[in-house]
Amino acid sequence: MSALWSNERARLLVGIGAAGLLLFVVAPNVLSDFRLNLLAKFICLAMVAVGIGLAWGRGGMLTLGQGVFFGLGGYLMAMHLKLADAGPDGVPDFMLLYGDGTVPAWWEPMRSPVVTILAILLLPAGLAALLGLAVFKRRVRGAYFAILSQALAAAFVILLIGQQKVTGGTNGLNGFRSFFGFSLADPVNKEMLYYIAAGTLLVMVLTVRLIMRSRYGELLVAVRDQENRVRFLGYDPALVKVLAYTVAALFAAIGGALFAPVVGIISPADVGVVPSIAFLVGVAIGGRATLLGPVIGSLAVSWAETSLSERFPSFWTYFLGGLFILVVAFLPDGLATVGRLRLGRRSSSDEPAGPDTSDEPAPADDEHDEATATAGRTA
Amino acid sequence: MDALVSQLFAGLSLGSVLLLAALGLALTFGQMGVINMAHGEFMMAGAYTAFVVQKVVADAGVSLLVSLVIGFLVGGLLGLLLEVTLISRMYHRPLDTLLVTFGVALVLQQLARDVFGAPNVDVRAPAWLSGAVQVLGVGVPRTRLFILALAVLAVVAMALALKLTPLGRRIRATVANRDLAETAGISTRATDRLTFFLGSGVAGVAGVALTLLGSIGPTLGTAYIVDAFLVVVVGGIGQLKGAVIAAFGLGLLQAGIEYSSTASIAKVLVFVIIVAFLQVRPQGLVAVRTRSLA
Amino acid sequence: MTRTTRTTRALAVSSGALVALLALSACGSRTDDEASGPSAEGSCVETDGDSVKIGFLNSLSGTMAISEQTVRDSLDLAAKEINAAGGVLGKQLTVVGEDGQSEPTVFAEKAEKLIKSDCVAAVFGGWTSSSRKAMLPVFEDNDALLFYPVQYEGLEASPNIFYTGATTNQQIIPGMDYLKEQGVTKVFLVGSDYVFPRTANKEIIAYAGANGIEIVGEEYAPLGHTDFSTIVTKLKGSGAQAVFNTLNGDSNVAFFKEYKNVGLTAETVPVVSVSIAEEEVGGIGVDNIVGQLTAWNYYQTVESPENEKFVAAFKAEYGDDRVTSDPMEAAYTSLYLWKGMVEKAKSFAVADVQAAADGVSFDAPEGTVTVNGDNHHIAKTALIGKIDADGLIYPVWESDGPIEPDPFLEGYEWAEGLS
Amino acid sequence: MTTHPATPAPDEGAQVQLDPQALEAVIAAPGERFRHDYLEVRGLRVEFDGFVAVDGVDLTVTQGDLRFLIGPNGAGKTTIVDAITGLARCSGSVQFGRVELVGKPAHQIVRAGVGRTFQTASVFDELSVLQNLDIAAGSRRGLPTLLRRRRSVPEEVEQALETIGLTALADSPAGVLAHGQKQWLEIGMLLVQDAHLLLLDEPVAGMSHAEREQTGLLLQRIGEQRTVVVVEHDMEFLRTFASSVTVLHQGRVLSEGTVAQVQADPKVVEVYLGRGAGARGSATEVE
Repeated sequence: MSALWSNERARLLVGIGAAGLLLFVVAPNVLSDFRLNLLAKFICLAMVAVGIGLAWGRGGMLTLGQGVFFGLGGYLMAMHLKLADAGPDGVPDFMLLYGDGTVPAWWEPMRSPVVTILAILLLPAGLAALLGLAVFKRRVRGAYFAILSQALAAAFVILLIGQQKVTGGTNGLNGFRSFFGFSLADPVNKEMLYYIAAGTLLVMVLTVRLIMRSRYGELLVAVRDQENRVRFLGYDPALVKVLAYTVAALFAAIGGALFAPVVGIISPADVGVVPSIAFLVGVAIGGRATLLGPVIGSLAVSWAETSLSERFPSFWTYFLGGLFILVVAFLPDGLATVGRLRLGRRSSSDEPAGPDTSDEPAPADDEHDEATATAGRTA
Repeated sequence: MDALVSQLFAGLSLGSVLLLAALGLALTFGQMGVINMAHGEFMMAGAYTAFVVQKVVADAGVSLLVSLVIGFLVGGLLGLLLEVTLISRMYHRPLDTLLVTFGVALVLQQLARDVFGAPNVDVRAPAWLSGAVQVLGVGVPRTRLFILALAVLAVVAMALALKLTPLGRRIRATVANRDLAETAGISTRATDRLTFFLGSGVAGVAGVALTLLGSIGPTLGTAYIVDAFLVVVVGGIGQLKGAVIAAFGLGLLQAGIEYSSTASIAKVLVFVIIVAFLQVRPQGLVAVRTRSLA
Repeated sequence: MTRTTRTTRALAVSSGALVALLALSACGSRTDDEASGPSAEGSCVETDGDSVKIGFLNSLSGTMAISEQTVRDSLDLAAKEINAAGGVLGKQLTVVGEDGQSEPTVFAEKAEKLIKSDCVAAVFGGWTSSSRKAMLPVFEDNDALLFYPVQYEGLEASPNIFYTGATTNQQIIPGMDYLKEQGVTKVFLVGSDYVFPRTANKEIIAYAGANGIEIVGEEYAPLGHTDFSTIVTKLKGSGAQAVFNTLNGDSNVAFFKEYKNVGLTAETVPVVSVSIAEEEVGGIGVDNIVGQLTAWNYYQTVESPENEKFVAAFKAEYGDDRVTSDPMEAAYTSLYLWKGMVEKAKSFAVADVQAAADGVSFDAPEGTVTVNGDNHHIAKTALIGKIDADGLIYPVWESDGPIEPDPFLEGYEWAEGLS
Repeated sequence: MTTHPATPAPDEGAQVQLDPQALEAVIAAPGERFRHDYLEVRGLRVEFDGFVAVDGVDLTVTQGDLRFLIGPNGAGKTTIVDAITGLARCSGSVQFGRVELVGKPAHQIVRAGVGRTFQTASVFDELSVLQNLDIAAGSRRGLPTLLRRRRSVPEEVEQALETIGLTALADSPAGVLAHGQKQWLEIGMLLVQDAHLLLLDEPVAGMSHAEREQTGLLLQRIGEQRTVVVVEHDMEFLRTFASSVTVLHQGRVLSEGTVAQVQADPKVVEVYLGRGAGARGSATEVE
């Protein structure tokens, strides 16, 4: 036991060392400023993927609405950056152009960097916790949860676009000059932003590793595979799920918060239904339930999209769509698990748990209306 | 009064569009538990079918009627193809079908772009559908009435088919209890395929109908898919009745809020109301209480 | 042992973030440290050889590809023509094309790539306001040039952007002028819910207030909205004599079909649209929109030798069934304007081009256009057009000569306090 | 409808054995603890969309009793278990240890000492045997404990592993276990979960003869201290191990008593061998 433990620890240290070397030494030296900044953007997206890996891969919650939390984090950060650029008591440029030239009261707290960071860490996670409690307590799950989360993303975008005076509408928030006092035009600061993003991603991956290996991590998998069985062991599965969902939301929010200064814009186009699903693509291809699959998958897809789509826009869509279809259909554990020996039957999505009801009476053949005939077989 | 009546019609009309879009889903998602994100693209295929048919059949009226039939077949065959190649392997993984069919949707959209070009195309409405008729003192567009009628017809046809035909009985038996149906000599595989064919076919019909109202482009389906799923979820799984009530309910709600505020606010409010509603009734409007654990 | 392990690990994981933060404070430069201009390191544009690189950045995939592909086509045509005629300052143009994927962030990313990695002398492209807003800081920070070819909502003037499409006083206001001339006193506003329609309508309302026109309704539909029965019902009941339409994309199709179906026609209640050009007419269906009005600065039917040449060249290049439209023409013109600026400055350097820009003019297909050196927009003539049964748009009214660009509407009394 | 999936029974000579000695360690607690635990069901009624699955059932099972519920398909056996454990909505009264269970959420019913197994063995396939038991043992753990990894095997889990003879397979994924082993694992989970009322739904389905024997003995021993209700079709198993039997038919209690009393009841004979046998296709279940 102890040998295994130290062995595992050695592997962990080697892993951290290798990732650190790659992210902090190799990448900055090999890549140009432009490419490094691009990598920083991909890393921000990968943060969302890490959270999805936890919530979906380990927890079975297929969330099609992570864009909401990503967007909340991004917009909160962007609000601060806009206010900081405007100076004390200043009004952000777009409000002067499109609004009535005054800063709404709910923007004001974001003038403070401390409040902003707290808000980024607490608001989206808090919202996720509330939403999760409401939804999971009512045992809304599986497809219902997925569709609901998607509707949430759709509503969020319409709201953002419609409130142009305070959200910048379709243009979103952009044109940031500085990041907590550091000029964003300076390549050195952009590089530092990259380091922050890379460090944050590393911390997130390690956090997920801790979670996956904790008792809670085991419980989460149990809830994913047999939610009702867990309930009949005396746990409240809703609480188990809420925690993972909240962590995923937190990661997405942090990703969004760093995305805004790295890319220089956060707009509804980054947070809607389609980007929300796009977050899943890398996770699925990489391997949803593994530790590194989501990160590597997400980074790889982002990279491939940038380098392939400009040359073959049409081919790229077929390629990505095709790969996605094949992986999900025939390799549900993703490319990360290719070649790994699979033990036992794998039920990756949340099948109805618990008993099959074989002594339920067969419904009468045709007397009743459809009501009786259509029972059963729901997710 | 006029405003009330015309809004009532606007709501019913929107409801009938939602219903047409959701009806196929009520079958494939509701009865089979398959979350087909490519459903919208089957509608898109139906719409392009109308476009192609009109190239061949000059008369707009004839081509519309022909398109309804061919659109059904095109949608149905696409669905059948999808079922046989992918979905049949994934019945025990409903969430993965969602993702796979999303991938299929992406590919189909790109295919439409490459085949028909990115710009929208137009399908002419027949003369007998142009203009409005007076109903209760309000001008109602004939196209809207046509779609309302089509939606009602489709629902009635599907309900009757499920209830009266041997196929319908097989579908219901399979849905109710797969193993028992199997032992009773029903080929559940064939039944699955037929169900999927029917559901996707209805999507094709919906697509043809939509050419009367809006644009025909590669992304036509994406505008409807979220709403269509919400109709099925609100209506209650496996329930034609629920889907009908939900579609018209949501249509009236959207139109009502839109009239007194704006379309954007209406859309957001409707979403919020749906989320709140599902808090109260997670099983939807019309639910079958069973021991299943959904 | 357990304790120590955890501590070690915690240290290891947090060190990364810590190092990054420390490094940031150590060698980052504070904004207030120096007022240094961003282009400290200088541009990397190669002008020594016999060619010079320029960048075309348009969406070739995604929802905007429909429109932006046509702009790319006419840019390519202009580049080809210029090269055939000897290039710019004797140098052939090498085009680096990029796909903006209809996403603002991608536009920002690709713009940076074109400037920093490809070292292009100027970038041409962009369509949506959000793509332009996303690119603006990139061009300003790197002191590079963008030529933006689409009519937009105004209220912007960057030294690093040349706006070759119309600003509001060259399109929206002439549209209202026309309606006023026709004796219209009640106007209904319908638009997509985003920045252009909202800004345009704000200006229209101010204009209407000053010109005795009543705005009888103002409705916005979410982007991609496809059900217009409620909005059209409101419109019909409003007593409007004309409609000013700033709807975008697919929504136009649903709107006009609904419009026609409730029995409204161009004769009874005309619609002035500002986002429907020649290539959109086919998708909406000529039947549904014939006789309706548009406000632009160019139509394929403009009669001039320059336009005949442009249309002929375009059709020869891309096929007889293709049409030309305002944004395409503005893009085509933008490349020639840049050529004019460079040749006047005898330099490709950004500062030289900016300095030389004022007064550069070009006999464009739409008529003669002239660059305004103060706001980097161009003076152009406004044309109200009517959609004909052949799918083309024919001018029915034009402004008295080119209108000076006024993106902030400073020359209009009624517009005071708008921005 | 076939009730038993045709799962091959594990090899007869399998090394896996139940270990009654270890059981003693698990349930060594003084019998006092269970003294006042008895299940009292009154007027239980479950309705599915107009169909009455359970109609006014009364049931009393005391500590030390090993009660079997039998009846043809559709009699409502599993539904009763579902209702007691909060899975199916019901009306009436279910009390265990004088605590009313009806209306409580499932996880709280479990915390009141009620444990159950499912017809199709439902263990967490992807988790190891050890992890399965550890989760079962841990519903009262706080968040700080949950968020740490398991440093050692809890004592009751170790003993349960021995009891169900899976010590050697502790680190294998539960998914690879043979059918019978999964059933045992479920029973093990009930033990570590410290359930005072055990509701077992067809615990020996798919087991070999030897395994049934062992399981029966195990249940008998557990039943001495705790309240055990078994839903079972296997008549031979029932005859060997049941201390009392309740026969259900069409949602009602048809007969109740010892095995001999029930078998002699003409109503039971009628239901099982009369029209019921052919129509329901359950003749095989009666032997």
